[in-house]
Amino acid sequence: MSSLARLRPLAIPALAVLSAFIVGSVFLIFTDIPALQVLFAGRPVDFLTTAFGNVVHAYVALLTGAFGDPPRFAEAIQQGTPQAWATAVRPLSETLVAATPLIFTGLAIAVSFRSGVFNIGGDGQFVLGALGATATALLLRGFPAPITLLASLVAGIVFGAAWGFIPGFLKARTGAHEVITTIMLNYVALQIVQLALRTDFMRPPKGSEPISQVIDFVRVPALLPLPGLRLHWGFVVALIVAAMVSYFLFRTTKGFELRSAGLNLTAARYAGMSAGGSIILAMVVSGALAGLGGAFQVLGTVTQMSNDIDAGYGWTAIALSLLGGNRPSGVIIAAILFGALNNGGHEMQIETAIPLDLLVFIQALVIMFVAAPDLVRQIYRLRPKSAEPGAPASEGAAA
Amino acid sequence: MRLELREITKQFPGVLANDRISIAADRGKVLGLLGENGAGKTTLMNILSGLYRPDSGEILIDGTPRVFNDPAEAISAGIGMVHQHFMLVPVFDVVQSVALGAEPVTGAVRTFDRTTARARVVELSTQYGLDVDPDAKIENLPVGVRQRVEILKALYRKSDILVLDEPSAVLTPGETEELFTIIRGLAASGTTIIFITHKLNEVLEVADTITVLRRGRVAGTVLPSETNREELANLMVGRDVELTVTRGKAHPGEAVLEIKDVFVRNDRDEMAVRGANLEVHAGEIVAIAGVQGNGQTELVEAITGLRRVDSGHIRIAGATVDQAKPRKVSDLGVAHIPEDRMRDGLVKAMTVAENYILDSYHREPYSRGGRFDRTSIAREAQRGVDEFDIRTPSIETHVGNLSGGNQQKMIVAREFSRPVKLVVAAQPTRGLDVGSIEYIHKRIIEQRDAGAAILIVSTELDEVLALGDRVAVMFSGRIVGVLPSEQATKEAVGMLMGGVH
Amino acid sequence: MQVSKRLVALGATTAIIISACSGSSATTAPSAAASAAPTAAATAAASAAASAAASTAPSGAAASQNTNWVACVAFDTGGLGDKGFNDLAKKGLDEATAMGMTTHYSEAKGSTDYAANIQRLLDQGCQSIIAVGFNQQQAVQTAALANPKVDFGLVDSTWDPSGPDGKVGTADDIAQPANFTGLDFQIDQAAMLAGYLVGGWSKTGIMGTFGGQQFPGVTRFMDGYYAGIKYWDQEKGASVKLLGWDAVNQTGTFVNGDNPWGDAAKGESLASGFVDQGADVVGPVAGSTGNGSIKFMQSKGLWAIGVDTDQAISLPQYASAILTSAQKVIDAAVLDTFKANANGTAFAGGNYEGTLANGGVTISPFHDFDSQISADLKAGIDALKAKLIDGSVTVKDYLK
Amino acid sequence: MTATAAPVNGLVPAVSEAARRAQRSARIRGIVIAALGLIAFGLASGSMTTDVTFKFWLQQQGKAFAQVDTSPGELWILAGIATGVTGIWQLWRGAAVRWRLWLVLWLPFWVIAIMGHLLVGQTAVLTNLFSSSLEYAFPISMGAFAAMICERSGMFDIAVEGQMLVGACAASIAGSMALQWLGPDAGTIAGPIVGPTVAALSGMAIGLLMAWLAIRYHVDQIISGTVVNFGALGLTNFMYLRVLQTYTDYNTPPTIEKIQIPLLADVPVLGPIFFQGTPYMYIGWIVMVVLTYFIFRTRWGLRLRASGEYPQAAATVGINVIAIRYRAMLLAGAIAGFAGSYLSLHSAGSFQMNMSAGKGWIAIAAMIFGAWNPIGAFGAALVFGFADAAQQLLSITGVDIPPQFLASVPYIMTVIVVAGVVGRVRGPAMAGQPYEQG
Repeated sequence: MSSLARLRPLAIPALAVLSAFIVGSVFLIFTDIPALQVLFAGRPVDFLTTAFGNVVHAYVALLTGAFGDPPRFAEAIQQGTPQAWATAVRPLSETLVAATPLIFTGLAIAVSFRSGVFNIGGDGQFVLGALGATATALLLRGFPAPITLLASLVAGIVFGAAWGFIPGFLKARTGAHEVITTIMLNYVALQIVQLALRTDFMRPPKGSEPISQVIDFVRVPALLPLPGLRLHWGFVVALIVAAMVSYFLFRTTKGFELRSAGLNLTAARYAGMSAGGSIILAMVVSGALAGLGGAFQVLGTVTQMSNDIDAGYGWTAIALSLLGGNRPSGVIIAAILFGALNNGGHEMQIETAIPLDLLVFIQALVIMFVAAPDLVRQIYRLRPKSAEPGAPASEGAAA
Repeated sequence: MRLELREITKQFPGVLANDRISIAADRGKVLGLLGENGAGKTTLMNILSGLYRPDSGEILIDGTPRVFNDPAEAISAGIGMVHQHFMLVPVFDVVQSVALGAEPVTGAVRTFDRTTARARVVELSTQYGLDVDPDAKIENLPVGVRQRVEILKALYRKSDILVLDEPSAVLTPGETEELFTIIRGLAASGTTIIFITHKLNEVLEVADTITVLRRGRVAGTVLPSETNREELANLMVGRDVELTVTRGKAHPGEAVLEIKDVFVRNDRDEMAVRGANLEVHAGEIVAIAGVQGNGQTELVEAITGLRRVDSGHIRIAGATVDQAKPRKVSDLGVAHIPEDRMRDGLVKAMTVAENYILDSYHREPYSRGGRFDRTSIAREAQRGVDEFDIRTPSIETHVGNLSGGNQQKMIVAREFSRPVKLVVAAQPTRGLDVGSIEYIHKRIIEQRDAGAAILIVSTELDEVLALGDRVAVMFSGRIVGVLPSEQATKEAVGMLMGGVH
Repeated sequence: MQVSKRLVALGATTAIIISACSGSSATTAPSAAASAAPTAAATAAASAAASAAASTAPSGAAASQNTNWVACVAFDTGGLGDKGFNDLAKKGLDEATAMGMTTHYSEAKGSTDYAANIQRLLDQGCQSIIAVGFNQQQAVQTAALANPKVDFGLVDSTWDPSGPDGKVGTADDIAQPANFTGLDFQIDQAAMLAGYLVGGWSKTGIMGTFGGQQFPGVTRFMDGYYAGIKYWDQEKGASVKLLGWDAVNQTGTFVNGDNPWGDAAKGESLASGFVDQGADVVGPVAGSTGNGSIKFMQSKGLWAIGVDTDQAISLPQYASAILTSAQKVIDAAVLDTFKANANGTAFAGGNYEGTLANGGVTISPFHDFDSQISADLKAGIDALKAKLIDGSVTVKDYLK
Repeated sequence: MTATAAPVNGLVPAVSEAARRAQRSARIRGIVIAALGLIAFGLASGSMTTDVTFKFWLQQQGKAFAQVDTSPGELWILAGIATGVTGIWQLWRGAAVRWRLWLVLWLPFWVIAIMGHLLVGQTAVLTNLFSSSLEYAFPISMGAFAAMICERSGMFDIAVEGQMLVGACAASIAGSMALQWLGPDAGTIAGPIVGPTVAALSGMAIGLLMAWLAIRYHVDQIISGTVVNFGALGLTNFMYLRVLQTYTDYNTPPTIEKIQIPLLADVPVLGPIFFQGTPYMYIGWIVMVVLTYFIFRTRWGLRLRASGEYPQAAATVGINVIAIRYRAMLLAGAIAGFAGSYLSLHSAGSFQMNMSAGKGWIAIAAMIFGAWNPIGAFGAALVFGFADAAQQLLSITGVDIPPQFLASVPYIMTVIVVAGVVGRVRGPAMAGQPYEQG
C-alpha cells in the first residue's frame, strides 16, 4: 500500500473540516454588514475584497491564535529568554490546555458509543467530577499536596462514574432511553453545583458569590518549565488514559463485551454476555472519564470551581468522538483540532470581534460532513469506497 | 390477464440476480415458480411489484409492455402481491391494513372512510370465503389469517394477477390445503396466479405450468402432468440431489435435556409455551416440527437461558436451568445455533476471529486475567475457518461480508469448537443453498454420533423428517406428539402440526 | 492635594444631582456627575469638551486627555448580549473606541477562558484590561500581580486580599496592588430611593421583586428596595410590603433555570403572580426576563422599576409603566477607569466606588411620572438621598 | 390483561411465576399507597386548625374573586381518602388494577395538599398558577407535537430545540424587517404574520436538511439532530452578536399580545385561566385537536403511522415512504419553528441568545410521557408547566424551599417518568430506523 493510500482514511475528516470552514466563511461574508453596505452601494468589487479580506484576516488570526505567530517564534529564538519563549509557545500550549478536557470527555463519549449507549450526559458528569474534586481538595486542605491531589482526582472519577451509573442503571433495568435521562441529569447536575457553591464550605470568605475557594494548593504541576504557561500534566495523563481506553476496548474481555453489546446487543446476549451489565459498565466508565476530565480542569487549569467550569465539553465531545471515528487515537487528534479551533477563536475575536459562536457553528458543520461521508465524496467527486466483495447489496439479491 | 416477462435482467453489485428470465402466465392459470434460495425468485418478484426496475427486459400485460416505477404503478396495473414476510402493520386492524394505500376517503381533509372500507372487506371476505374479522388487530391474528388478510389486500385492489411468495412457509399442512383451495377458486374466477416456492410437492399440486429458476436463469418450463419430483429437483439444483441425509442408527444414551411442564411467556407477556414436556437423550436427534409461532422460539430461548421459565423445569445434564443465565447454560456444554443468525448469532461489524470467540472469549486460552491472548485467538479462529471450510479472505474480514452459508458455518464452527453435550439448533439451514444445507446437516449428525444430544427446531418438514431420530411436533405451546422416525410420515406429522391428534 | 480636589468635585457633583432631581434637565446630569469625580482629579475643565460618546456619558474630557491607549474588556460567559452589566461595559468600551482609544474585547465560554483571555489581551498589547463578573476575580488578581505595568479592573467586585490560605486577615494576605481597580457600585443606595418611591406610590401597599439568579450583584438591588420600603414604613408609620425578597433571611424569588436572564414569558408570569398577590409595582432584577414583567405591568396599567440603565429610555415602548430605574452607570465607570488609567491617575482607595454621592449609581428621572409624583414624595426622596450621601442613613440598618 | 394464563384445552395452568411476581408487586404497591394514605391522615391531624385560602379571579385580574377557605388538614384528608381508597382497591384487586391510570386519580390530591401545606396561613391566588401552566405548556407541547409527527413517520427528531431557536431568531428578524420595510402602520399588522410564517419556514428548512441527511446520506438521526442543535445555537448566537446586537432595528419585531376571546373570556373563574392568553395558546390547542384527528382518522395519518410502524408494508402497497417522511419532517419543522416564534414575538419582543433554553428537550420528554399521542403530550407539557408555575407561586408567597431543588423537579420528574411510568408505552416501532427504498 502506498503512503498516499494510507492517508485515504484521513481524506474525509480533512475535507469535512475544509468544507465547514468554507461554509463558515460564507456566513461571515453575508453577515458582514459594513461590507454588504458597500455592495448595496453598487461597488461589488470593493465588497468582495473587503469581505474576503475580513475572512482571511479572521482565519489567519484563528491560525496564529491556535498555533502561534511565526514572528514571535523568531523573536524567541533571537532573544532566547524564557519569557519570549513562553509568549511564542503560549498559543500552542493553550491549544493543548483546551484539548485536555476534550480528550477526557471525548474518550467518555467514544466508550459509550462503542458500547451502543448514547451518553449525552458528558456535561453533567464533567461538572460533578469537578465538584467532587474541589470538595475533596477543600476537605483535605492541609494534608500533603500529593495525597490531596490524588484523592481529589479519585473523587472526580467517583462522582462522574456515579452520575454515569444512574442513566446506565435505568436503561438496563427499565429501558429508559439514555438520551433523555442523561440530558435531564445534566440539568440536575448544574443545579447541584449551584447548590453546592452556595454553601459556606465551598465559598470564599469574602462576598457571597456562588464560586468556590481557590484550590491552587493542590495544583497539578505544569508541564513546561516556562513562565505563565498553563499546560499541565493532565494533558499527559489524558494521553495515557487514551492509551488505556484503547487497550481496554480492544485487548480485554470487558472491552470486547462492551463492543459486542454496542454492535449487536442481541447477539451479545445470545453469547452469554450480560446486556444490562454492559450498559451499566459503559456508562460508569464513560462517566468516570468525564469526571476525571472535570477533576483535572479544576485541579490543573482553573483552580476554582464555578458555574462556568463547563464550556459545553460534553456536547463538543459528541462531535469530536464522531470525528475521531470513536477511536481513542482519533479522539486525541480531534480534541486537539477542536482545542485549536476554540483557542484560535478567542484570538480571532480579540483581533476581529467576530463572535466565538462561529466556531460552534463550524464544529456542527464538521460533524455533519463527517457523519455524511457520501456527501463529502459527492462534493469533491471522490471515488466511493470500493464495494466489499460478496456484500449483499440488498436483501433482495440474496433471497 | 396474461402476464409475460421477457428477458428480464437485474444486476446487483457482485451478483447477477436475474439473467434474461422469461416467464408467462395466462389468465385464470397458476404459474408455479420453483427455485431454491438465491435462485432469483424474490428479485423477480420485486421487479414485478415495482420495487426494483430491471436493467433490461420488459413486462407485458395482455401483450402491452408496461414499466413500473414504483409499487403504486404495479398495483394499478393489476398486480397484487402476497409477500413471504407479511406486509401488515401489527398495530393496525384488518380494515386499516387492507385499505392502506387504497383508502376510500371523504371530505376535504381526506378522512379515512372506514365504513366503506369495512363494508368492502366484509363483502370480499364473504365472496371468497376468507372468513376474516374486519375489526381484529393484526398482531392478535394467527398467521394463517394474516395471510388471508394479505390476499384480501390484493383482492381489494382488484388485482387480476396475484403473486404469492412462499405462501406456505408459515402454514400448517392443513392451512396450506385451505390456501390451495382459495387459489384454485381465485384462478377459476379469472385471476392469474404466480406461485413462488421451493417446495416441489406444492407446485406439482397446484400449478398449471411450472417454471424452474436456477442461479438467476430459467432452468426449464414444464407441465406438472409431464414431470415428477426428481426431474424438478434436478432442474432446480442442477444435479442429482439426495433429498435425504444418510445417517446411521441412533444410539440414545441418558437424558441430557429434560423439559417438564414448562410455561414460558413471549415479549408481549402472553403464555407462548404452555406446559411443554420433552426429553432429549445423548446420541439422538430430536427434531421439533411445527408451524412458526407455536412457541418454538420461546422454548429454545428458555432452554438456552435467554428467557425465564415461568413455571416448570428445564434440566440440562442434570442441572436445573429454569432461571439460569445464557452464560451458565453455555458452560454446561450447550451449543446454540440461533434462529436468526444475523440478529442473534453474529456481530456483523466484527471480524471472523472476534465472532469466532464471541461466546467463549472469557475462557482460556483466549483470555488470561481479563486480557486477550491475540495469538491464541488467531490460531483457534484460523483452525475453525480451515476445519469448517469457511470461505473468507482472512480472519480479519468482517463477518457481514461473508455469504449466508459461510456465516452459518461460522456459527456452527464456533458452537462446535467447545466440548458439546447438547446442541440446540433453530432453523439451522434457513435460507441456505443446498451445498451448505448438506454440509451443516452432516456436521450435526457427526455431533450426534460423537454422543451429543441434539435438539433441532425447524419449520421445514423435509428437514425435520430427514434429521430427526424422533420427531416432536409443537402446537399452540405444547408438544402434541413425539414420533419415532419410522412412524414420522409427512401426513402424520402434518396432522399434528395442524393441531389434529 | 489630590484629596482636596476630589472633595471639591464631590461637592459640585452633589449640587448637580440635587438640582437634577429637583426637576431640571434631568437626562444627562447623573452620568455627567458619574464622570465628574474621576475626571475632576485631572482638571475641572469644561464638561462640554469634545467627546464622541456624548449621548449618555458626556465625560469631562480635557484637552490633556490621553487617547493613545489600548483599552480592553474581558467578558464573562454568556456576557455579551445580557442586556445588563456586560452590555453596559461594552458600551463603555465602545465609547472608548469612539474617543480614539484602541480597543479589544474577549468573551469567555467557560471558566478556563478567564485567565487565558486576559493573557491573550495582554499579548495583544492591552494597557488596561477590565474584566466583568465576579467569576473572573481570581484570574484578574493573578494577572494584576504578574503584570504590574498593566492596569486591571474588575466590574462588580473589589480586591480579595485573602492569600493562599483562603482566609482574610491572616499573615499571608495580599494587599491590593496599585494597578488594580475594583469597580463597585452601591446600587442598594439607589434601589433604596426607588423602594422609598414605591412606598409612597403604591396604591395597594405591596411591591414585588425578583432576581434572575441569587448573585450579590442582584440581591443588592433587592436589599435596596427592601430598605427603602422599610424606611418609608418607619417614616410614615405605614405597612408597605415587599414580596419576593426577604432581606433578613436573604431568600426570595429567582428565575433560575436555564434561561434566568432572557425568559420574558416567565417575567410576565411572575409579574402576574405578584399582581395576584396584590402588588401594583414590580421591580425585576433579571435582565431581559424583567422586560416581560414591565410589559405585563404596563398592560395592566400598573408600574415597574427599571434596573441597570434608565429603562424608560432603553425600552421606550414601556416608558408609560416605568416609574424610575435604579441605575448603575457601568458604562461611564468603565470609560472613566480607562481614562484614569490612560492619564496615570487613580481613584481614591484604588477602587471606583459608584455611589449616590458621585452619581455612579442613581435613580433615573421620572419622565412621564414627573408630574404625577407629589412634591412631598419627591422631597422625601431627596431627603433620603441626602442622608444616604452624608451617611446618616445606611442601607444596612434597614435590612433587619 | 389478566395475570393468569388463559386455560388451554381444559387444562388448568399452574399459576405462573410471572403472575406471582406481578401479584406480589401489586400487593407491595397497595401497601405503599395505603400507607401514604395513612401518612396523609397523620399530616391532617396536625394541621386542621390552620388556614389556607385559595382565590380565583372571576373575570379580571385584581377584581372580583371566588374564594375557597380551607385548611391543610382538610386537603390532607381528601388526599388521604383518595390515596386510601386507591390503596385498598389495589390490595383487593391485586395485579388487575391499572395502577398508572389510578395514579392520575390520587396524585393530584397530594399535589394540592402539599401546596396547601406549604402555603399555610396565606391567601394564594391560583388563577395565575393555572394560566401560567397553560402558557408554559405551549412551547413544550408544540415541540412535543413536532417530535411526535417525526416519530410517527419513523424519523427521530431530537432537533426540536434547535428548530425552536432558529424559529425564534428568524421570527424576530423577519418581523422586524416587515416593520422596517412596511412602516409602522402596515408593519405592525404584517409583522405578527410574517414573523411566525418565516419562523415556520426556517424550521421547515432545518427539517428538510435533517431529512435529507438521514434519508439521502444515511446519517444517524440522533447525530443529525445533535448537529442541528449544536449548529442552531452557534448560528443564532453568531447572528445575534454579529448583526442583531449592533443593528437593533432588526431585532425589534412587533409583538403578539394576549387577547381575550369574546364571551369565553368572561366566564367566571375559567375565563381568566383559559381564554385570556396569547393567540399562540389557542393555536396550540387547535393544533392538538387537528393533529389528533389527522393522525388517527385521516388517510394521511394512516399512511404516516404505517411508515413509522412498518415502512416496507407501506411501500409495497404503493405508498411513498420517503415522501411521507420528508413531509413529516417539514411539518414538524414548521410546528417547531412556529413554536420558536412564540419565544421572541410574544413576551420578549426580541431575539435573545439561547432563548429556547432546553424547552425542546422537555418537549421530547413530554412526547414520550404522553405516549406519542397529541392529547397525552399536551397533558404532559401541562404537568411540566405546572411544576414551573407552582415553583413561582411558592417563591412569590415566600415559601422557602431551595430554588435549586425546585428547579430540578421537572428534570427529575422526567427521569422518573421515562424510567418508570413510560416503561410499557410503545412508540412507533421503526422510529429512527433508516428505511431504504428499493
